[in-house]
Amino acid sequence: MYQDVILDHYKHPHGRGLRDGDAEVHHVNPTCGDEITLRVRLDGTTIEDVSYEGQGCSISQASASVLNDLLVGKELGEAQRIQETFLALMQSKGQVEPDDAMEEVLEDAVAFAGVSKYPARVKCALLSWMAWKDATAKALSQEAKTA
Amino acid sequence: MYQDVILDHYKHPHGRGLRDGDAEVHHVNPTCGDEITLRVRLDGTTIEDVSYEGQGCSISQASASVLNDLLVGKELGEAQRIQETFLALMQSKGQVEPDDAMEEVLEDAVAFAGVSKYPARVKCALLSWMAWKDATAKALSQEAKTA
Amino acid sequence: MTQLPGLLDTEAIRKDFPLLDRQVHDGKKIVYLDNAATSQKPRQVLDALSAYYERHNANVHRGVHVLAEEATALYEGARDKVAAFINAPSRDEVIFTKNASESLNLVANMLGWADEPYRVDRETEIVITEMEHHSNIVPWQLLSQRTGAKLKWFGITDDGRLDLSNIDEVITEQTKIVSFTLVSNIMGTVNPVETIVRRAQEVGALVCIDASQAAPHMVLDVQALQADFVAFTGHKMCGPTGIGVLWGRQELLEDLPPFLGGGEMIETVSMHSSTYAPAPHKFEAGTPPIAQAVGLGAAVDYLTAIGMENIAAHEHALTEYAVKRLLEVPDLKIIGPSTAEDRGATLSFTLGDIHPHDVGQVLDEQGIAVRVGHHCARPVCLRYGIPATTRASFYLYSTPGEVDALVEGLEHVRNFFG
Amino acid sequence: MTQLPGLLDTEAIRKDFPLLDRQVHDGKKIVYLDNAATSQKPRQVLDALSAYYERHNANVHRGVHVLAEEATALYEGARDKVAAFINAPSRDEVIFTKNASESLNLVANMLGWADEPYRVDRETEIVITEMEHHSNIVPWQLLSQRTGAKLKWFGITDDGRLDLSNIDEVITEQTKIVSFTLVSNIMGTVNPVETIVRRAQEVGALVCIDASQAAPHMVLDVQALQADFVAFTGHKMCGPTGIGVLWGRQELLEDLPPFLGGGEMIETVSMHSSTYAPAPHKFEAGTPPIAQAVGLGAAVDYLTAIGMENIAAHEHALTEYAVKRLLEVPDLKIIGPSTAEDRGATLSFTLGDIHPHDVGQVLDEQGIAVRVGHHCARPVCLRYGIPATTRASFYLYSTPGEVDALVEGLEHVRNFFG
Ligand SMILES: Cc1ncc(COP(=O)(O)O)c(C=O)c1O
Ligand SMILES: Cc1ncc(COP(=O)(O)O)c(C=O)c1O
Repeated sequence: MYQDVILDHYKHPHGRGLRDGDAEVHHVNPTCGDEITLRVRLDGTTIEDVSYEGQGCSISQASASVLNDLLVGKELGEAQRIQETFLALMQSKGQVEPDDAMEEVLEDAVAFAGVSKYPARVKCALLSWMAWKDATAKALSQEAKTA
Repeated sequence: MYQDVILDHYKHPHGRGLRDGDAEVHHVNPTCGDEITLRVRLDGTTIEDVSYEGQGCSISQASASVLNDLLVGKELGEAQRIQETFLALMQSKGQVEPDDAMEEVLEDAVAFAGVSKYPARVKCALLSWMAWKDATAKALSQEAKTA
Repeated sequence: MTQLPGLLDTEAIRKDFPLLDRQVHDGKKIVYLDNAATSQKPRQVLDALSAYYERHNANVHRGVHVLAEEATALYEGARDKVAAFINAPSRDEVIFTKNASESLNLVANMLGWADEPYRVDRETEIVITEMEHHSNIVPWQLLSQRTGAKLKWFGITDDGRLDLSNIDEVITEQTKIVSFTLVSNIMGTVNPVETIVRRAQEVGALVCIDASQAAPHMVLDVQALQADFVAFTGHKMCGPTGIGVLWGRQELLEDLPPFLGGGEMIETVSMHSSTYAPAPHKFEAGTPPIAQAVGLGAAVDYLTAIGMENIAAHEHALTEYAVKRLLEVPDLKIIGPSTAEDRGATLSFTLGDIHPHDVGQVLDEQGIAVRVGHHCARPVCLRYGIPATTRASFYLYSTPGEVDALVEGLEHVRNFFG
Repeated sequence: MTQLPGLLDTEAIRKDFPLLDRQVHDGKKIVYLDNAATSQKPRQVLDALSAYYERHNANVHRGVHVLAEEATALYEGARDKVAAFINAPSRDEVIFTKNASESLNLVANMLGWADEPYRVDRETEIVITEMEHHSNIVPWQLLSQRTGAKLKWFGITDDGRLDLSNIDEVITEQTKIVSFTLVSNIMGTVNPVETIVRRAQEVGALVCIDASQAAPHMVLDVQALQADFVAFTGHKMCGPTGIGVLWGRQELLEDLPPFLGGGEMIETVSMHSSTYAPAPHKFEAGTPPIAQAVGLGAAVDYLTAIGMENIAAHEHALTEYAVKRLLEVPDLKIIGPSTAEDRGATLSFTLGDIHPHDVGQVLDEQGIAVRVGHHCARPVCLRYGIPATTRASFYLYSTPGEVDALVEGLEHVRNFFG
């Protein structure tokens, strides 16, 4: 489960810290106390930044770092596809062996395949991704209102 | 459990039917629906009659018949001793083998020794005896009042 | 040996049930006809219990160690099995309780503490029937006493059927909940669910079905029943004691308040307030009956492998035979339907004026286990003016030979007290 | 092998527990340190369960057949054993429930529906503590919400003890009930019962003690405790899942109203009203956890044969050793008392800023089963400003070698995330 890639991200998280954003959310995993505060900044339909701060286990921390790597700079449609692919992988109960096509989409995040075998930890891996989805929706609805 | 003596009393109950009395009680065994209505008539401290009517299993019916045999004509003190001996036998869980002394006191009622092994049936055997105790107490307290 | 069409291969099945080899009263092989009280357990269920305790035992949920993950998978796997067994639209609608009685109390208490539109109070009515088990009477009496709601009920006809002639007066616009048994545990009557559900839906009342005597014996499809809640109990369907089930419609389980509070049923707790986990966990406070759920899962597997239709056919054939044979016994009067139509394999009867206690005791001396008394359905005895009945009830391992033994036993009883 | 004075012969004892031979993660023998969550079960208990189901299984009470008499004798015999184990003045004060959570909810609900002088309402106060298991918090929060009574609690000191400095303000003339844990399930703290009981008696409040973490580990004497109610759970004390106990003082059980309604708990039922059986049956609706009670009886026999004083001494020696060894681990901080005095064999800790989930997972990979999280005592985590702890908890079969394995495992965790 603890792939080197995951440990690397945990020890040296990418893009950690809160920076300016269009929307902010705070998510908690009540069963283990993991928390994340996450902000999204959009430039039209491009994700300009995802910044975050939080506390939690290595899996939740590394997952946020990987998310930052994968989504910053992407178009929203593309980002959503990545998020859905990651979600599917995490819900696969260890049944999915990531192939090249998946690796193309998820890059470092394929390292989380092993986590999907541990039901208690899947929520940790998904925490930042759910927060991102929520924050993005918020940012878009604000934009719609002010537009 | 079904000694011939018990079956005889069941089929040919002694003293059954309601006759004049100084006090009447109605007792029910809620777990099986056995019922008895019982009257006591006293002459001073002598039991002149115990009459009864009821429905129930052979054990409860035979027990009432035996009671009538044993107690009618007795002094109250003597009757109480018989009642206590019978109660002790019924609560003995089959551990007591009636000896001559006990047979002297209980006569036919020693046949109920086997019933004491069956917790579900002990209450049936005791129904009329509890009713008698209750009715006697009632008769005595009425007497005390009118005296 | 009597052979009837539709019977199961009981010779093979009986080998699965260790207790059926039990001898009583100096070597008499037991004839176990007390299945409405509780069923015997197949080896497969006992093995599942042992395997759980010997290899996987741990507390469920929230654990990251192997045993906790395995125990959780087994416990939640049992929920999947039960959900499939009753054709539940979602596994999250299956709540594990300790027995059917807790399941029924759970429904009564959810409603007692609910807000509108579910709230039960002095303006509203609760409907049950006269043939309910005490476990489907007392919770509603308590709810009625504690909320002021009026308790009403359907009576019973002379031949042991629900008297629905006044259904429109019994179930009215004031009715909040109708709770009734699918199969009577004393008379075996199978009740007409559809008629009652249709009227309840007309007035917007919820329907709770006590399926304790149905789940072990027939196909139970909660969607086909169209009820809102269905309760049953593990120990009557080859499962362990200590486990019951309440199935409830998802939106109701979401809306209704919790009952027991404690570990497992919460989302987050502070000293000032708590929020609750989604159903089913919201209704499962504390360490659940883990091994018992696993055992019930194994029971459901066992029953499914044999086939609930086949079990129903077996019991129907046996009941037909038993009704015929019992009616040959002089002075025997069946309490309840006296044909095999729309009835389960539970037969209550009186035998002249021989008290059921005596009938049961003398049968017991012959190794035949039946139940005597009011069978936790005292209003039925009151209805028929009898103190008690003798009840013989059959299951998938029962045989025509056991019916014959019962009939012979009853002849002996008659001679004994004759 | 480390040898400490006071240890039990664990080599012999471990042979009784099949699960302790379990291997995980490619042949690693399990080191089971999750005993505060649930204990493993000795062969003697599993044998009692099998024997019950294979030879004596029947529904209890009211039966006249052999099996029903035997099952009733076994079930009621288990009550005798439990009564003796806790030194109850009367066997009729022992109520079987499904777990400790139900026991605690039972007390809360008895009081919620009680008449004066027991009645809990908006004029009255309920007292608990900040170190309670959720199962001793949520039932009182629900009772408080539903009756308007005020919920108050004792705080915790920095070293994991109850802060009783303000006891006279917390427990007042308005207090109707004080409910607290004898031993904390997260910190191991053993609480000063006498001080609390004395104050409660002064103001005439009832006392309910949650002995879930005490009954498995020390002599439990309900008369010495002077409480009114004592709750505990079977699965933590070598018994099966699906069974709990509530002991209550006889006069209270007589006076207080029933909670769950149904079969077995009644005296007589008509459609219009019912009367209730005397305690304990009044509080045991439906078919009880028969096999589970029998299993708990066997567990109590097993523990008694070893001796509760000896078990307590064993765990005390082990705790002393574990505290010493754990404090050698750099960055490890014990949450709760950091000596072995007045504490049980349950040790919670944090390890630098490595999240407990990661600690638990890496320990698991080495075959070491600990629990991580808030252990159903989230207010304690909030109190110390931590999201969770890692908890190792020992029992009569735990060894110094297992303590060593834990310490080595933690070193590995530190290197892994270092
Ligand atoms: C102190 C304490 N109280 C109550 C409980 C609840 O016990 P159960 O989950 O068996 O209901 C537990 C254990 O989970 C506990 O440790
Ligand atoms: C129809 C019916 N409902 C409810 C129950 C109660 O089940 P349990 O005793 O398992 O709670 C029974 C059996 O006892 C029953 O036959």
